Amino acid sequence: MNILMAVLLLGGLALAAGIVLAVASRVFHVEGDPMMERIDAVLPQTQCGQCGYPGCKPYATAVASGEADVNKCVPGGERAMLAIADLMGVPPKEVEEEAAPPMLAYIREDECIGCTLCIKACPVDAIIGAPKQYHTVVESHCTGCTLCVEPCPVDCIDMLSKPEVLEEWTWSAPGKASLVKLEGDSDARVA
Amino acid sequence: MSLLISSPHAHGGDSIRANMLSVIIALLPASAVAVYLFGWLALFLMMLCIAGCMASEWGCLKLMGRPSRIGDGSAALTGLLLALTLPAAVPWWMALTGCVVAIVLAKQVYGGLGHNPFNPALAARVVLLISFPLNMTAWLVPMHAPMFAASLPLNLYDFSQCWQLFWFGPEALGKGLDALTMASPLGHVKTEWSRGVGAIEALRNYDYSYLDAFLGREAGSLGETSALALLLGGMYLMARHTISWHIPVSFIVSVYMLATVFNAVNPEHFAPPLFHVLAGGLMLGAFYMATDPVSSPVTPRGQIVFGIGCGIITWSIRTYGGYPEGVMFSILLMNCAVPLIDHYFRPRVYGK
Amino acid sequence: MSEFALIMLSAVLVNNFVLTKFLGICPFLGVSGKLETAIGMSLAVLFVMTLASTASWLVQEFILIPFDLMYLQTIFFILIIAVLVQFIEMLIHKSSPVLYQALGIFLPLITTNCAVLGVALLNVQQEQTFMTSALYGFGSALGFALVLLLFAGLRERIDKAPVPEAFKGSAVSLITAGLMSLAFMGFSGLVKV
Amino acid sequence: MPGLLERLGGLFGGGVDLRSLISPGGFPGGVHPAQMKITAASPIVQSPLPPQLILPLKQHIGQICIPIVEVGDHVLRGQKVARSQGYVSAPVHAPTSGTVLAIEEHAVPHPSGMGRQCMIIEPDGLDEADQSMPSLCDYLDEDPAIIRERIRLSGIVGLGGAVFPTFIKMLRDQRHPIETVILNGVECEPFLTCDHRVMLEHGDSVVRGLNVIMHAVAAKGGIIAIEDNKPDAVDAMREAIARAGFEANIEVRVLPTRYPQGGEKQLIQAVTGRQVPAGKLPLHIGVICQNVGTAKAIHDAVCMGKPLTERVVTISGDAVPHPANICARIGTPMPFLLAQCGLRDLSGVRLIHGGPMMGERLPRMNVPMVKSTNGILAMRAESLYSENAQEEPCIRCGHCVEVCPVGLVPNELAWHCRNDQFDRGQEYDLFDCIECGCCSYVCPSHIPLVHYFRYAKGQVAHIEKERAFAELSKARSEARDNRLAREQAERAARRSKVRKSGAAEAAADASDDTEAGTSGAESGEKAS
Repeated sequence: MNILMAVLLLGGLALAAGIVLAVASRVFHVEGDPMMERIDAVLPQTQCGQCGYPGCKPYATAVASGEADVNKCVPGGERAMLAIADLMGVPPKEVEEEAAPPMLAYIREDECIGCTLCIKACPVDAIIGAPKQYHTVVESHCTGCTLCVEPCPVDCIDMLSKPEVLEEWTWSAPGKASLVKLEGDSDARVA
Repeated sequence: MSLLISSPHAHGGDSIRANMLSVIIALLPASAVAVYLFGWLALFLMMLCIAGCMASEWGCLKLMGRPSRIGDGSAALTGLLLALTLPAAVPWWMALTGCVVAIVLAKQVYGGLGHNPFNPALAARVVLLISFPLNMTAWLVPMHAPMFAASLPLNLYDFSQCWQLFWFGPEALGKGLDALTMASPLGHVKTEWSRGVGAIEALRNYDYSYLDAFLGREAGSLGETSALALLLGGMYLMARHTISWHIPVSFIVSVYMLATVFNAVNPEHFAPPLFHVLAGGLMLGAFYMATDPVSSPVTPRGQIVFGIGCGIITWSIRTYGGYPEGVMFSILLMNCAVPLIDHYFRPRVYGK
Repeated sequence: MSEFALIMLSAVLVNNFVLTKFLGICPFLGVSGKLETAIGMSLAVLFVMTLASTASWLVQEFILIPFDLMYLQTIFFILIIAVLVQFIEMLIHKSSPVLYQALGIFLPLITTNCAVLGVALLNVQQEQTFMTSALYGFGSALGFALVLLLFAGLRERIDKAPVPEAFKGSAVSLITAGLMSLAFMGFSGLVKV
Repeated sequence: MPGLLERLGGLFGGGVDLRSLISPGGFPGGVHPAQMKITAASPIVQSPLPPQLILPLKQHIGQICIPIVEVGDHVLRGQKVARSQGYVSAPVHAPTSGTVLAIEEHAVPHPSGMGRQCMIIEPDGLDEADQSMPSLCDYLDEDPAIIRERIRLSGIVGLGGAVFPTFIKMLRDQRHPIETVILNGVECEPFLTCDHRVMLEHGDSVVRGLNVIMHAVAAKGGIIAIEDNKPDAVDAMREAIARAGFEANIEVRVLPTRYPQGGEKQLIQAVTGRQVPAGKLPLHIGVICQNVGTAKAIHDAVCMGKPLTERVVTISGDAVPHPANICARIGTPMPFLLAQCGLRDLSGVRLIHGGPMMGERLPRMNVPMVKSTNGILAMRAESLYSENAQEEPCIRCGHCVEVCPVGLVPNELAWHCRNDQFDRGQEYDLFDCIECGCCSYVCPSHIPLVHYFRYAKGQVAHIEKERAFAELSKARSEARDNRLAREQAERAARRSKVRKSGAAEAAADASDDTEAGTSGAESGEKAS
């Protein structure tokens, strides 16, 4: 009798709780998962495919669903990895590949045959030109993803490192060696 | 290739070493009083603690393969401070344990100088107090204590007696620890309080005198007894700008204010404010422990909050708590809050 | 009135759940990495513990005692707490996505948090009234929150410090908690309840 | 008395002076570095013309200028050789008559040691002036707009070191009438004495220049702020004001010496007692601030028709045998100036562009002096603090908090910057830092705090830029995806139509390639 009472009470309470939770889950239902968007926002959007996915958004989707690791974005480097790991709430993982210094694609125009293959390959429409015309890269749009190099049948696309300019120079962290060469020790006697 | 170097290219010449050194110098008067009161024992204890802390520091850094920082004087300072907070009659191994705890557990584990959240000397003292409550509350009768003027149980200026006591304990002298010790004013008040005797009455039957407390002729830890010596050193530190006035002043003033208010409400029951200010480790704590730069807030407003917090906790523990003295606990407790204080009490930014 | 104040003071400082009863250590270590998360967790715990102590008191008084089911105390309390936590999780998810994000996995973890169950059981043990049990739950949660916030502040600093390799992470955190616990011993005897 | 106090302060604690306790007025914080004004009594000497002048095409904050003369052209002194581009800009003038040898990249005074477009001019030694700009002696009768335009055309920028184009600061805004023009004769940097000497030797020009500014912005009052370590300058300025008869509305304000009192916002607080609200400009509280050197340049431009082609430079430092104040043409190579002061062998010497507190160490020696050059310090490598300092752990002494004139918590801020927590850094008001260097100056642990702040500021800017570029790339990528999808849909629709009508499918296939190519190009052009 006592056992029956206990089972009934516990069962009853559990049932009531279950109903309350079921109703609550209906009332407080939340739409969608903003995680993919948030991950996409921290990716560098080079669309380079070095992560093994065809672009930044597919990679973001894969990470958000837990399919992909957080450390696959090569151009994003450590900063992107940390940001994604933070968003996903998982421990950071070392980025395996070192990001290359920022590059720009450059088409040697006199060699270009105007095949438009590179134009089709460019994920951000940074190459302009018409069939049988020279193509050229819009520098300010090029992400340096190198996707245009492979399709070129005459190998006239070079990846050049981005020129350093004074305006974009920033201080490196204290104690880190920089490329600044100091005069005054070796080549003295200027005047 | 060269290192990129930013301005400024000039420097005021301050250094960690100079800071530590000035605190050690500021502690000289209190150390001298300690030797005056506790003779050779004080000297043994201070030397042991300084050596112990420096050795621990050296060992830790060696073990971790980090460059030695013995020269900056921070370990020596921790040792001296620890010694000054210990009762004169602690066994040598206890003091040494304190040194190891202070340097290893409270400092090097956190990454060494600059990273310890708690004052190492106080952390060590609280570990000792909780591990060895008996020894840590046995106050040796000091030389020149007025009430024992006629019959001192032990001549602390006698080298061989002190040597025996220090290394082999009171048993070596054929005496029990009880025979050599007396109650500190705070301890006495607490005991009487628990028996239902008011503070004024307790002080009366203790033969308490403000002048003795100010000069330091009373029982207590090595360096905490003389408010005068500690004040002198504190003034020196403030004049040298090693510490700012914010923490000591807000600490002492808040204790004083609280005591004044409660003493005014019930003078028989609550101890008078001046007693609180002169008693126990308040001066030592306020000028040398709470101001430990590493474990105290950096902003002036934060320092005031910190000092007031210390004051309130100190008074509360002294008055209501299970322990007779609360300075140590209050500083450690406020040390916990330092990151939050620093975060929430920043100076006003120009134009904001 | 002063009885209530003493209960609060005792629960917050003297008999602090984390530092003197050593309950709720898991979230104490787990959610203290960042101050922001710690604040969120504190709020959640404050909410859950107060509700849990009152709910469990009600269950105790109106189900367990009348039907003489004291031996099912633990399982009943766990049920109640689990439902509460689930409910609150949904509520937060709907109302404050930011807080939801901040709490992450730790909100469901409160379910198995011994502090919450502890406060329910201690209430029964101490034979509190409805009001005092609510107050005790709130006070304990406040104590938890206080210590969690202090600890989170310290951890933010310690996590970036050059801690020796062997002590990195939970080792140094536990040492810090230990030292904090020693400091909190200063409050012992402050309130005799 | 001040000297005694300083020595006393130095005795008591590194760098923190007792005087800040005595005179709590003015701005918060600050330090009292050793003055080292060894050239204070050296009269300004005129530098001879160097064999070559190197004229950077950007010597101001803003857009780089576009050269308007060609290689081989002959130019006259004061002739505009590069026009400004964009609003925030200042044109460049030929410092002397001669031939344009080249327009090429050349090292400029910059901490990076990098180069920038410069015009190299070989002087012909005649120093013929371009007389095309008339003087506006009766400037009080001129419309303020004309005066502003003259100042713009004369290439005048803030000569205190900020090099912000001066005419922009003098724009009149009806909502914010300017009440006071503050002339900054503080010169709080150690070593530097060029403003001091200008006030002593060109006092009349300075006062007249201030009057021009007051007229241009319709300000009623002018204040010349001078620190009390330059009593002779105070006297000189008072006399000049009396000579010009401006006693009624121009006054000299003597301020207790403290670094960084010469900072614009600090000076405004020291003089007016008010702070410029965050995100606002001094003009919003009815004040503008100009350097005394700028005032002189304005006087020369307006009253004498001379564009900015020369300025006074302090050459000092422990490696310089004969420190001096030299008036030199802009573009004069620094080694040429140093040689005049007896320093020819530059081995083991470090050049600092500006004063020791805020000046930049120059990795290159053969760089020209520019409009912002108020001093060139040649220091022995071993005596340069910043090169020999060893960073030690922060002991949280809080001295940096006390001396920060902005009210930051430098130690915490540097900690976040060091750990690359830039959002935390911004939460700790990283961008309010004026890089005055007080924190580094007093730090007992020798932490290069300013360096950390600069690093973090650069990183934040870099990250912002990358984010903006990523946004753009994302938009372009999405546009492309949409276009491809649309084209595919269209093609599919057409195909089915073609199939229905029974026409040949080959035609559609053949046109695929060309279509994609041209449309890609089109959209690319549209977007660019």
